[in-house]
Amino acid sequence: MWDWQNASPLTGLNFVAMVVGAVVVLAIGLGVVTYTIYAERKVIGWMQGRIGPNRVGPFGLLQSIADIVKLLIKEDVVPERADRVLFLLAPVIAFIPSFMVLAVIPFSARHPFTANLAVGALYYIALSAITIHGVMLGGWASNNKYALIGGMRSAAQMLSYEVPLGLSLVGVILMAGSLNLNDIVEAQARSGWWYIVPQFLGFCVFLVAATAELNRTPFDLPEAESELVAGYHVEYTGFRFAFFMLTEYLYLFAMGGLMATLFLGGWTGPWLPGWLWFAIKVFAFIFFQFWLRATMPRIRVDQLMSFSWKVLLPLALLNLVVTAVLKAFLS
Amino acid sequence: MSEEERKAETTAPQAPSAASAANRAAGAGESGAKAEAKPAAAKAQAAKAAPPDPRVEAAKAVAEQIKQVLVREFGEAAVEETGVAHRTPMVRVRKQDWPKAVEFLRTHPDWKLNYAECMAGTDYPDYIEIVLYVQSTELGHFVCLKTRTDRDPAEVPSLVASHPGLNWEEREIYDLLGVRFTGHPDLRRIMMWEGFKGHPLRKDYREWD
Amino acid sequence: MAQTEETLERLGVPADKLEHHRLRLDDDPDVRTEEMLLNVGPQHPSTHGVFRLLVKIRGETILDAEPVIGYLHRGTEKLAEDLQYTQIIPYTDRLDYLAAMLNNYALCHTVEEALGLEIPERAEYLRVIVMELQRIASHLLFIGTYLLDLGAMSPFLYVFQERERIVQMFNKICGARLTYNYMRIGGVKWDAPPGWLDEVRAFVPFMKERIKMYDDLITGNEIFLNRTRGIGQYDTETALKYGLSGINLRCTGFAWDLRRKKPYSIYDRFEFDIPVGTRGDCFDRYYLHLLEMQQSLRIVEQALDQIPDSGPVLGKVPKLIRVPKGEYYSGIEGARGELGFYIVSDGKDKPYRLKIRKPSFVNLQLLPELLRGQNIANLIAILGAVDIVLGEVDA
Amino acid sequence: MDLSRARQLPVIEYEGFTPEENAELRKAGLVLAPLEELKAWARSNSLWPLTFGLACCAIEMMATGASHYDLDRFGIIFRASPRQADVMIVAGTVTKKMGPLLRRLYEQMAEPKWVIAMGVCATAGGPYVRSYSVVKGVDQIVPVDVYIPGCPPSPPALIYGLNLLQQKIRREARGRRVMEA
Repeated sequence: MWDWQNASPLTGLNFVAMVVGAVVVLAIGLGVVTYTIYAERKVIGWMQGRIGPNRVGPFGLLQSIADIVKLLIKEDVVPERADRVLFLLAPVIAFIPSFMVLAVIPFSARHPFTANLAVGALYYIALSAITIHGVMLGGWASNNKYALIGGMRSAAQMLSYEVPLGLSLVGVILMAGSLNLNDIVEAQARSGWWYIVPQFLGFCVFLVAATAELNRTPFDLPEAESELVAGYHVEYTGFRFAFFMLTEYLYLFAMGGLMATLFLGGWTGPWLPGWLWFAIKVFAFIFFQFWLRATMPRIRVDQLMSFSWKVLLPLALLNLVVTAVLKAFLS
Repeated sequence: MSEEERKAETTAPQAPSAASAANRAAGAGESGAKAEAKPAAAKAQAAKAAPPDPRVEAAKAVAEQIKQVLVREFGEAAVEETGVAHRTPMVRVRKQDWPKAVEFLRTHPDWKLNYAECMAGTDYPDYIEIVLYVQSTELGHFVCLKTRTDRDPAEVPSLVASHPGLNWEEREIYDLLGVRFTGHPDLRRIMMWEGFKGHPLRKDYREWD
Repeated sequence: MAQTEETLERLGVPADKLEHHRLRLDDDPDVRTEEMLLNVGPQHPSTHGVFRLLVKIRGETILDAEPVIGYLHRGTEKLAEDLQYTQIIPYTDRLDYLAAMLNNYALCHTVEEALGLEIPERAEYLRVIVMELQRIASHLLFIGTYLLDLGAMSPFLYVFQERERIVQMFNKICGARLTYNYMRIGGVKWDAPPGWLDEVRAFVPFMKERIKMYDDLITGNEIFLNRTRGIGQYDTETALKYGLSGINLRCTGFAWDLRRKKPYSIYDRFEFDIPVGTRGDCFDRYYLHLLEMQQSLRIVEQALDQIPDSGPVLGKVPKLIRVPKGEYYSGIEGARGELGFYIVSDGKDKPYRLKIRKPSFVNLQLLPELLRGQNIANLIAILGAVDIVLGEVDA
Repeated sequence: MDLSRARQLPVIEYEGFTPEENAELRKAGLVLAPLEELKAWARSNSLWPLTFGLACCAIEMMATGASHYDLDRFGIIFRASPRQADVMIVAGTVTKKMGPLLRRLYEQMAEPKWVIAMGVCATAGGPYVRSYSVVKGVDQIVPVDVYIPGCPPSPPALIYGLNLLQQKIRREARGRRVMEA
């Protein structure tokens, strides 16, 4: 691991390297999002006996690009009675943290772009919580009842699933003895097994909570089309709407990365290069989300809350206690 | 919910054999209706043979019976006319007794006309007629009840108290024919907007004037 | 906006008069409580058309609900007064546009009853086959849209595959995909083209398999059960009081099917069951749709076996149909309940008055009762299960 | 390049500029014309219709979007919110009661926006033209780009109509006024 972050003093060259690193990660993020959307349409189309985009570019590969360009040049409408400042600010608040969390995801064993943060897992959880504010403010500032309900639902849902999500990470952190995501990967490599095996319960809790956290089916209540028209972003047009979509799909990628790092051994794996292993694991997660979307109906809002507090939270706590006890006795 | 329990529940209404469906029907208090249905079918076959339609004759007889019942309850003037509407017994009730008569027939143990199937209003040159087809789900009677009102002002007492399902039908008749149903809980236009001029289903309605 | 008002004035619609509804917030305007009016529709993905539902909610509980309809009121009944009987048939297509064949039949049946016409055997069988196929197509769409309302995307897309097959078959027999105008007074317009009946025969086992697939995919889903079990429950007495019919009545356990109770056409020649529900909740209503499709397939199978190989398909009907003076009502079991036509004739070739007994219109009235006191999360589940078609509600 | 050929080239109007600015811009057309075409390419390939079913035609619209015909092939996905929609497919009879709401929905959509009148009811009132409650053609309320005849139009007809709209967007970007297909 090339810990250029700790290089001191901060030289001009180092700074340029940092900026380049950030831009590269940004570009990767954008590229992944673009083709995740394309893949979603193709994969779900395939599951539903359709074809999916195939006219724009070869195999429809340029479809998402056309969508993005169109959204960028679309009129930017701010509703008359909306809270103008917050309305304009909300997508930004939602969107910035989604890129910032990518900073700690270790994409491969040797690449210079990961902040080797000692509190990586905590950083991820803390930053992703900021997005909720953007979503909620957007819903509120729109001055639209559907958006408001969507925003409130989103806040309630994300807050209640943040708790089991955070607790499910603690088991892994206990086992690895570090909050640093790089260290967690290396601890898995050393111990000889991926933490999905000893932490299976934690993994299940994580998977469910992550799905809810991402507002994906069956937990896609904040943007439930059949109930709330489009949810918290019902009043957003053009590129502001695009920002919300971007946020959503970036988190999908980031959450996949987090899952791969914590439970599936990150970049480690035989034969193939590390970045490919990482990509495979991330896309397995993303594919799983597509699959869920094509299969599941939507859960009801009160059932959603009780599921989090009555089922997931006790399970996460149980997992935590068992891990702690085993760790104490075995070591 | 356990797996077996759920399976048991989901397969319960499947009713694989005709027998079980029949049992279910019988369970819902349907035996009376069945007994009625058989002679009706027999009558239908007989109808094809004889020119003076016995079905019409039978319907006339039923209408007379209803008249007897109503006259006993509400007096001679309550029933204005009896006859047949195609093959359905028809009884025309005086406007004032309209809701009482419908409610009476709904609860009367011999008739139990509890299921309002169709309500319609028709604009005739000098009166408006309200028609109600009622069915007895238990006894199998099917009767056409009528009442008449002047065209202007058109006013009929409402039936919503005994048949809540006629709420919208009455609103529709009010909207399109301009019959005011007194005692209706929520008499507003239903198809057109408030402030729409005229009642389209009246024969003298002209869109452009 | 000025342009809008101008346009509307020309159309005779005053913009301010359109907001007519009964529900008001009865709060003190100075004291802000949590009461809120939520306007669902007329343009909303789950209202299945231009249906508007106004809900008053306090927190998450629905205090009151008011359906506002008439956004698709096209004045069919008035138009029919100026049309010959045969000319009305296309308008019936557009009432319940998901079950156009059944509407066609309901009108033809009423007129035929009035005239006392004999229908050729082959025509009767063809009618039954297309009607039952139509019922399947309509129920399929219910299942798709209901699941879409509940958030599952795929069933909606799956059902269109089978529906497409049915629609293609209808296209072959009458040349239209949605509005068929296939039936005529006294029979049907076209005989089945060669090979058509075999196509239907091949469709039956395919459809059976697909019904099983839907059963596997949807019925056991825990989330689906949680959202529909015990939701929107009512009993037989309420249902009868409100005049409900079709699946909305049968889900309460009351076996009321006009195909059995007042046999019309040749339904007395077929063996089929009337599936009934046990609890009268949304799940029963959903499940009865699946079961009825099975029964419809049974009828189609039997009809295919019994249908005469040849023969006329249109009976002896006068060129100009004049219905004798009098009034006529007859109802059939439509896809959504009792679909009836009430005709007043003054002996001319046009009806003096034509009234349609619209099952969706009647079934919809119970909705406010069902919603009152419910959690707002159940709104869509209850609304979807009523199974309305706005073309029919508004007529 | 010879001058007569240059005269045959279309005159390009750029969005949101005065005629004088347009004349200036046309001189720099070498740069901007491809940009216009790029915009048109993006817009035409990402037409998101509003989920706006009015009557019978809505069923055929749904059928077009569903598995057998699959509008997603063309990048067309239905959006429920008018703010995020580009094209409004008026599928069905517009009644006078619905007219103002339709207009409001149209006004809620963000520019650039298009309208397709699907079926004869939306085009001119169709079979209900003599009814007291029906608007005789949606073009009385909103400007219409493509009319699709049929009652209801079959899914291939709708796809054809959408393709025509795509062509129209692209041609207009090249500075041609499109009046007919």
